[in-house]
Amino acid sequence: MNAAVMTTDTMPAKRPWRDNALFQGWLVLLLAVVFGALLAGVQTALGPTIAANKRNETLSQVPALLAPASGAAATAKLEIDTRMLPVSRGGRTAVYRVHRARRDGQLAGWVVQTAGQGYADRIEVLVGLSPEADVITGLFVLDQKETPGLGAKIATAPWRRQFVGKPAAAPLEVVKGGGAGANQIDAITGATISSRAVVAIVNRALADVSSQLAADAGKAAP
Amino acid sequence: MSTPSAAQRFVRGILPENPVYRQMLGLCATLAVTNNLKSAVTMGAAVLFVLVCANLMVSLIRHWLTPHLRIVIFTLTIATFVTVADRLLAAFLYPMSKALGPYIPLIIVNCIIICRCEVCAAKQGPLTAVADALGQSLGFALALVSLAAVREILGTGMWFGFRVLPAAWPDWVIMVLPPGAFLTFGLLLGLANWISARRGGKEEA
Amino acid sequence: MTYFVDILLIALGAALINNFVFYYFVGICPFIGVSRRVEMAFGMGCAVTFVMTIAAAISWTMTRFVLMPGAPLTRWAAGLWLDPQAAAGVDLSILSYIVYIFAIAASVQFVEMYLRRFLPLLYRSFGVFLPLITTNCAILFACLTIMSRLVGVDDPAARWDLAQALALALFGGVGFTLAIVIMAGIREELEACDVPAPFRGVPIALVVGGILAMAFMGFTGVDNGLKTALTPPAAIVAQAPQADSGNGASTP
Amino acid sequence: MIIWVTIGLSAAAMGTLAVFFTSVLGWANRAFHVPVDPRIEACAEALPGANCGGCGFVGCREYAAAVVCDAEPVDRCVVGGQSCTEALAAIMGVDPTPSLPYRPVVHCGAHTADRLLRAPYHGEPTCAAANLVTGVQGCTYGCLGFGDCQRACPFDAIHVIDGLATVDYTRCVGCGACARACPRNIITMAPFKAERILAVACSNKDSGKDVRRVCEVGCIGCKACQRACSLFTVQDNLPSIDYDAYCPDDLGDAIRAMEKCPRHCIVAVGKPSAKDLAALGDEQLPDVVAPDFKTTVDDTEWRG
Repeated sequence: MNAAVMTTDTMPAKRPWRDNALFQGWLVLLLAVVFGALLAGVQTALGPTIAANKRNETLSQVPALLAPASGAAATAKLEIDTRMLPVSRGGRTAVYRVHRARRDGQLAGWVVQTAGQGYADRIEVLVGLSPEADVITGLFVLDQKETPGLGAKIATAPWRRQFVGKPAAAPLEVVKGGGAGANQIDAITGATISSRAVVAIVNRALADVSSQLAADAGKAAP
Repeated sequence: MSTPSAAQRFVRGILPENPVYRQMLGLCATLAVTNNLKSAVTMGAAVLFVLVCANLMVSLIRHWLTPHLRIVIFTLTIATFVTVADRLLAAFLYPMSKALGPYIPLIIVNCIIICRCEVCAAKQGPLTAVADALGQSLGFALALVSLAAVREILGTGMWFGFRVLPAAWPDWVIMVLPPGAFLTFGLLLGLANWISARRGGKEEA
Repeated sequence: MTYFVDILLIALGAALINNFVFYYFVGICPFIGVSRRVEMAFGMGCAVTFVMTIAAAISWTMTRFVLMPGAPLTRWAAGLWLDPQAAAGVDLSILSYIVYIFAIAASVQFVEMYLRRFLPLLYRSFGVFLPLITTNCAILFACLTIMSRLVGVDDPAARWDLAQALALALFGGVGFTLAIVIMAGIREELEACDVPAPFRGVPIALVVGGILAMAFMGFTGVDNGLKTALTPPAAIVAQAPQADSGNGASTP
Repeated sequence: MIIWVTIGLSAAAMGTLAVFFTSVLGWANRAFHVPVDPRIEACAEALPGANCGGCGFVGCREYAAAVVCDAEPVDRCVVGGQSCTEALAAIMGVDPTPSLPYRPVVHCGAHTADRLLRAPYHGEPTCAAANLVTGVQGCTYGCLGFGDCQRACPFDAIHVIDGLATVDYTRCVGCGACARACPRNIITMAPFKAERILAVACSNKDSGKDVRRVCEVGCIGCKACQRACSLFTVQDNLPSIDYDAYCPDDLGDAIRAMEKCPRHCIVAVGKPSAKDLAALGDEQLPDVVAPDFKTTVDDTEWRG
């Protein structure tokens, strides 16, 4: 590459000493700094509302996923606190986001947020568990990109309702063509991979956390 | 070569120089978000907001643009306004922001905006630039809606979520999938060319 | 072993299964605009792949060390004024879009000047399409996917490192070049075909693109099969689908 | 407090990034500086920038580069006209003498009726495709009449009339698109020293006997024109005109050659002369009837 640096005659260099690169790019510097500051301002202004939206989206599902409370407790307000539960099993550490729901002090149940690889892309689900973390009380699909019309049916209520009441201890299996036994889930016709993916995600999450949650439940119950 | 006035720019933007059907710009967003009408309309609104702000900003600073940093400055301005739009959408219209997902940031590289900045805003005054932005984004929104209407009704038999076709309609799932987008847009483009050729318009696109 | 399988799956996913053009719809403008002749399409593909790899490298480093919430550099810088606990709370992830597009535009401008100086012939054959690469959605999409695998993931083990990011960018570019060259080949044949006048040019190209997209849909799900095939049996028992398997570029 | 730190840090981060990129680009702009002749830039500015191709170049920048680098005549730009020519001449410092206008000449005079051995051809209706098929018509040199030149002309100045490409010199700007489009290369650009010049309306190089078998009006290479006037030189049965020595005012023996030619292959081409216009004076030209609505694309484009 030729070492001689030619004067930039394409740039109308009115004042030669203003020739260095930084000066020509002054507009870019100014814009970059101004926009950086502007966006940071927007972030601090809107940040909390966006975070609230994100949290509400998951928390608004939690009541639906818990076991239906009976009697007086039904109307009491739910307090939900979320914590990250690191789990290491079989040489693999995974972090789960666990929401603990309490109704006026009494443990109402757990909701575990987990995700895994579906047919086409990630599937993010919420699994509701009973206080002793032994029975599944609900399932909600937060985010999925499965094939619309086929795999996307995992988000529909009828299919998800199959999970309610299934025992958490034994791993669930996917069965084709109805006749669902104690721990069997009927696959969606034409979308067996998606159905199997969701069941696998739920199984792994339960296998990872149910023991620890049950222990916590034992400790926490007054 | 007379530089067109604000009104001309506005009118041209919608049909004669429709950014999607005539200039073939912004195809990434056109194909991606038009599997349902709601996201198409929101994308149109987002592009309107960003295009107007970007055109305004660029036309204000057009005298200090240096040739070899021109593109960098345009993209920087557009990226800022898109981030602002994205944050506003996430704060106030969260479900829609989730539906549009990755395609909002792709407005930054939407060819329409950079092209309008280069062609119109960098050369003319703020008023013409804004008029041009309005025209172009309306044209863009029109194209999006036309495509989304066809794809959603064929794919799911619904418009904006309301069932239009009887439930017995076998959903053409392909319409909501990528191949459907290509096919529908190709056919619509052919139709547009045919109509304009029949109406004795100037040469096809 | 599973680390290389992971990289292979990312590469295969980006090139074929989740092909940027046919699955994620990015990079359509050059896909329609440039695919008139095969050599030009191939040249464009290489330029896009090159710029995409540079942009991915820059955006990964920027995201990992500055833009991520609690990124080391930001935490150190904030630590100068705030107490360490608050410093961890400083989050610059909002800057990600500007930083990426800044990196892309600058690298395209750099490549343009480099070509103009050392490869004038290639530069002239690109002509107007070189600046068009900046507005190429594929490159920004690659950066966004990398960001989503760094920021959007709460499980630290599943975060992508530089090698995985570069694998996505490089093979995403290869997938893009593949798509655009196939398209250019078909369109060269189309020139001699008897296409009705309103469909000549872009409309017929889009219809052909639709059929190509259908063909590429055949690849969906292949990476799952490959994943189970390639991961050694021992690992399967211990680890059913990972909390966040790295294969397949997911949208944030 | 944390707000100010966030804003300050983001501004600082963007600032450092901007400094890094601008300095790299600035250095690259200087290090990779390509010595571009400023005159090209100036000429490109002077040209209208419509990239219409009227000057025979792809775009205005190419024409500007040609004017500066390989001394292309400055009055080629059709759209720009006189003002453009003067501007270019001023930049280049040459006097804006109008150079000879180059116009296309079709070296074939045979209409559909004159061509013998024409086979019924239902293939691709373009000259390029028909040219690949042997036996479409007897003469393998002459005009095929499928209108590739007509489609190529951006100024609608050449039409296939009764099977033969005919140039409408009133509209033609001499951009050469038709010459490039013709697969048989029978359209050449000739310098028009006058409104109308003589040209040879044939390109068949076979012997007289073969020509008679395939064409009613083709040149049989009898060399009558060469004997009558020194302008014509006959090589393998086809006369060609030496346009440099061609002077429009003393055409005496060239006119004699034209009359002597038994096949009337030597014709005058160019803008319609006063005589022709007078002849048409009274005839009422039908105005172009635009089809109000065509069910299908016009059939030459799309067969069935």
